[in-house]
Amino acid sequence: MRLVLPLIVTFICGMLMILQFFIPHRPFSLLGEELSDWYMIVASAAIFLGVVNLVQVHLMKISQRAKNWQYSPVVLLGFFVMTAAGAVWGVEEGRPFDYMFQNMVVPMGATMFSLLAFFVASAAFRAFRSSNWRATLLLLSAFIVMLGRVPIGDMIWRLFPGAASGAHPNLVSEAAEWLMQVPNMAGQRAVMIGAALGVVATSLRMIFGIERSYLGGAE
Amino acid sequence: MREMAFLPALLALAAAAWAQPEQPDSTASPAQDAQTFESMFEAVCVTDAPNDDGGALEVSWTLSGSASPPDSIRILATPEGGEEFEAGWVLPGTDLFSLSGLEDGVPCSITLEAWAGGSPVSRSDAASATPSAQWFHSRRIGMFVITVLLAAVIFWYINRGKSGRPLFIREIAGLSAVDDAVGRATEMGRPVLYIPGIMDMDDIQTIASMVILGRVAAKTAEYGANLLVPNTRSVVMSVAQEVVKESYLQAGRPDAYRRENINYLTDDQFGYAAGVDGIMVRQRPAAIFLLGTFYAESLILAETGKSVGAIQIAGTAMPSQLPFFIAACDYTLIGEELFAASAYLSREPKLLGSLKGQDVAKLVIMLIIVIGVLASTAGTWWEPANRVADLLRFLTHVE
Amino acid sequence: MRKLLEKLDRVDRRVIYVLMALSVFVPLVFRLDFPIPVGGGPSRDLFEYVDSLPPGSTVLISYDYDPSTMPELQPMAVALTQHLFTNGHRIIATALWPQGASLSQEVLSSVGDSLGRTQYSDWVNLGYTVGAGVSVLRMGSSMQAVYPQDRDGVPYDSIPMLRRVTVIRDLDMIVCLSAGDPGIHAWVMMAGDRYGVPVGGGCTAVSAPEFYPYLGTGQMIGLLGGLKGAADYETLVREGAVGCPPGTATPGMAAQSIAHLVIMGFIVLGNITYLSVGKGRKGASR
Amino acid sequence: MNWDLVGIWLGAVLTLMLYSFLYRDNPFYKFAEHLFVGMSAGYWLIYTIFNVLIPNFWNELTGAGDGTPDLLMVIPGIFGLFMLARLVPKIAGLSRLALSMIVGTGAGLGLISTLQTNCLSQVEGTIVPLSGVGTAGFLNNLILVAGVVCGLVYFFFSKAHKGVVGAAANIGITVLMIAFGASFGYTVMARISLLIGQAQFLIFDWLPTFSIIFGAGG
Repeated sequence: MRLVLPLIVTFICGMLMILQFFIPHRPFSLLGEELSDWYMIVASAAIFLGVVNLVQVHLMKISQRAKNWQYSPVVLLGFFVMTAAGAVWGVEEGRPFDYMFQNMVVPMGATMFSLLAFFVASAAFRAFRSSNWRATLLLLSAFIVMLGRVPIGDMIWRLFPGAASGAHPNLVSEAAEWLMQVPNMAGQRAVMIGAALGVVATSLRMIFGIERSYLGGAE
Repeated sequence: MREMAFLPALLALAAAAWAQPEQPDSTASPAQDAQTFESMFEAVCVTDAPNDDGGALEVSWTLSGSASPPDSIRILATPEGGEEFEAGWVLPGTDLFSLSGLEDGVPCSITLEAWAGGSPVSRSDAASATPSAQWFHSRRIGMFVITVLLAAVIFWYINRGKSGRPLFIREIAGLSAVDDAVGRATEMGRPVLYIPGIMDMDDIQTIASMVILGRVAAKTAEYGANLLVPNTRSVVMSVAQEVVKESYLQAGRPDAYRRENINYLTDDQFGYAAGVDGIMVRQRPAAIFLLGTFYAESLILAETGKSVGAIQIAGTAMPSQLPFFIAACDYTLIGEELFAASAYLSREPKLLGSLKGQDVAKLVIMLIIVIGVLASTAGTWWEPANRVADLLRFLTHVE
Repeated sequence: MRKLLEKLDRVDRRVIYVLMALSVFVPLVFRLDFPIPVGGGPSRDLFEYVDSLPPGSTVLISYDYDPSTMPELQPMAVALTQHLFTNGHRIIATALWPQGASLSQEVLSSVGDSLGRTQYSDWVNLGYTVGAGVSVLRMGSSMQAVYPQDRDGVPYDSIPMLRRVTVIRDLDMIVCLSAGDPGIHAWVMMAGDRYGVPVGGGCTAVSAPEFYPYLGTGQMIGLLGGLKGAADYETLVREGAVGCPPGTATPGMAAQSIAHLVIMGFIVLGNITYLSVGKGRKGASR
Repeated sequence: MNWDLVGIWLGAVLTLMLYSFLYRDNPFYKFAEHLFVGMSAGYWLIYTIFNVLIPNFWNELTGAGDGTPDLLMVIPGIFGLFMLARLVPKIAGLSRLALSMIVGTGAGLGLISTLQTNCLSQVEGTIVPLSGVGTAGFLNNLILVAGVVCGLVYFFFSKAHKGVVGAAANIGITVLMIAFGASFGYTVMARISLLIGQAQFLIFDWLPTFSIIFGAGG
């Protein structure tokens, strides 16, 4: 019994969002817009759950002296300092909250993001072991596109005899552009269309209550 | 915010001043200038705004080429039984103006006034129409037909699945590896790490990931492996806790469920990546699942997972991240395979039926493409074939 | 020779990391430079469309990224803003990512001051709105509903340049600088497809392939892909208008080219060692 | 106290602490990681309150924004409380209502926008003539159409990839691999430019400050 009401709410919200796309008439378009505002607010309200969990988990880690518990105070300190600064002095530029964000959180984010340059290199070295012909194809098209996207690619091509004067002086970048325009588009489209059908099927199963494990009530 | 208070006052002043020159200069007598700008407006037509929720009209007009273009055009509206009001100002360049906030069913007549040098110089004859709300969006019929068709196919096969007829499903390498991945983790006494992607519960890939988490949790409960699920969204954390608790209940191991292993890290994409990397190098999981929506952090997680020697099963419908998962993970579910996972792992008749329905839907899409291509190819020398291609393009075109 | 290949095959990840770090830091420290040929393609399409805008157009630039993707997207914002201001257009800045609001403020005030453009008459910063595609959808029916006030709290309807922009269709063009979601998908789906406003975009090189299909179907009129797209646009803008300060994307391209070649070297090396040493050993299945 | 200088040093030290992860897990990385998790969680909490809950919910409800209290806002308010009911074990069941609202709205909006933009527009764009577009056009369109159709065949689940279906699926996965290779190649550049961004910060912003601090004496 405890699942019927939530499933009804899912059905109503799902059908409303679908119908408001096809029916512009007054109740639907208005309700469609209101619902899309409300769901944002509810999803945002949930952040309190997250931060409470974060604090609980780290307090527990400290009390139980779990492995690496010495770093839990750093999490709690960072969290409360940021939250207090934001609540007391506001979020405008130049205030402590924004200062700490610009000078600590932003550089750390950029650094984690830039780790990818290292990981892409190690992935390129190890992973593309052409253990089968498809991986070789992936590797080849990656190689051509990489060469084509940088000035050096065409420079190398022009070193070949007669290449510079031939019909295609920039053969490498043109090949890269062709790989992006045709095969890449075909592949992306196949994945997008396939995934879209997967989304349609999954959405319908959720809206009509066929898939309900997300409510924790496996039937 | 307090010191910003004076700004609106300053601006209100500027706005009022800005509006000032627009006021008609009553002393100028419009009569004698009128003839030089005779009927500047041609083909003035007013229609009810299509496909809207009512109360709106669309006015379109063309300026006759001969007269010199006016400075601006003023639109006046007089609803039946109401008095005239100024609906808006447009520059001569625009030739379409939509007017809203009117009453449905009440005819309203529109006249256009051309202004030059701060005074009205020409006035069009009135055209009128009645605003009304449409019950159906005329330009989305094609999509409506296809949506109903796809839904019908999927539900039909779900019911057929329920009737117990066995449905074949091809082998998906990544999913059949789930068992031995969890088994390996249990033998080595190392945890299983499940990463549900970084988007919220409104994202369908995250919903699909939660369903798969349920199946994986059932296995870790059965094998007795330790399951870690770090989250970057609070709603996803609560759903994950519910789903895992239910799976442990179903497997008869409610005692093994540890709520603190399904925790929230941070909403920040790279804060989350840093936190999960820390979990990987310290807890050294033997099996890692990366299923859901991923962005740039995909390779940060997959490469670190590789460095701790874990079996990695990834899956996403994000085309930009698939190459990285293919490069760094042992198995990768590509696009739709992520959505097929719940049916594949549970083998429930309803879900297998829905999968069959997706296949038939793909067949429908492929037929539309093939017929469309053949028709438009034939169309280049045999005209009627083009109409078939245009019909298919209309069906798939959505405003 | 075989011994060397075997050692290479088991090379430690950290050696690769050190080589990568050197290949980026060295060119920067010694300030190496390469010429940038701007061929046809999405970068030039965007430039030509912006160039062909009728005088006095109003363009909306949406800053849908955060500081971690600034190296690629901020130079695009600067070059675009220079181009629009020198052609006498008006700019409305919005942001579907929270930090986008302060990033847009930086660009608009610095470029605006250098070219003598003033706030509220030539540009306005409407700041951040939650709701991604849904907010864009709402702008279709009323911009003011989504932005009751601009970033500094000034009410929407008291801003002179916004007098004629009530709905999204009143805009002449939208350029979305996107680092992911919400971003170009939302603007194409909700503004381009639904309301027919021409949508151009700039994105990180990683998400560029995702948007190529939109270029194919005409749902997008141009796209700047990654640092190369930014360098392309910078070069094109500087060709057109004299006196534009040099951008930051171009010097970065030199370091990019070298690091790029080092990675390609890894791919080739990785496979040579694998083929010669690991003939017997079956590689990881796909 | 020159706050800009302190700011640059804070950023640079934390950057180096995180980069130490490339060598191996160490106390510096652990410190920076935990600090990053805590501070960014605090940042997003404050930002969500100031940028979502206050302007879109509280101002609307109490009419502080444009003066007209919108009582309809009580509904999301109630659902928000349902979500927070998870904190109280006794009434945690109420949170299912909030969950179902989020999932329902997301599923409905997801279905429509994905079907429109990721499926139908792409199908419409694939209906292209094979003749009358020149040999290059013919070849490109043929590869495009064949790639999309065979790619879809690869995603068939209810048929074994054998015989004709197997051949088409093989062509499909091949096109997919070329596409993934192309986007990998295209993406590698982006990753490097991020490292360039951080390198420029360390070289051009941080290193010069050494002369200010240590060079001041000389």
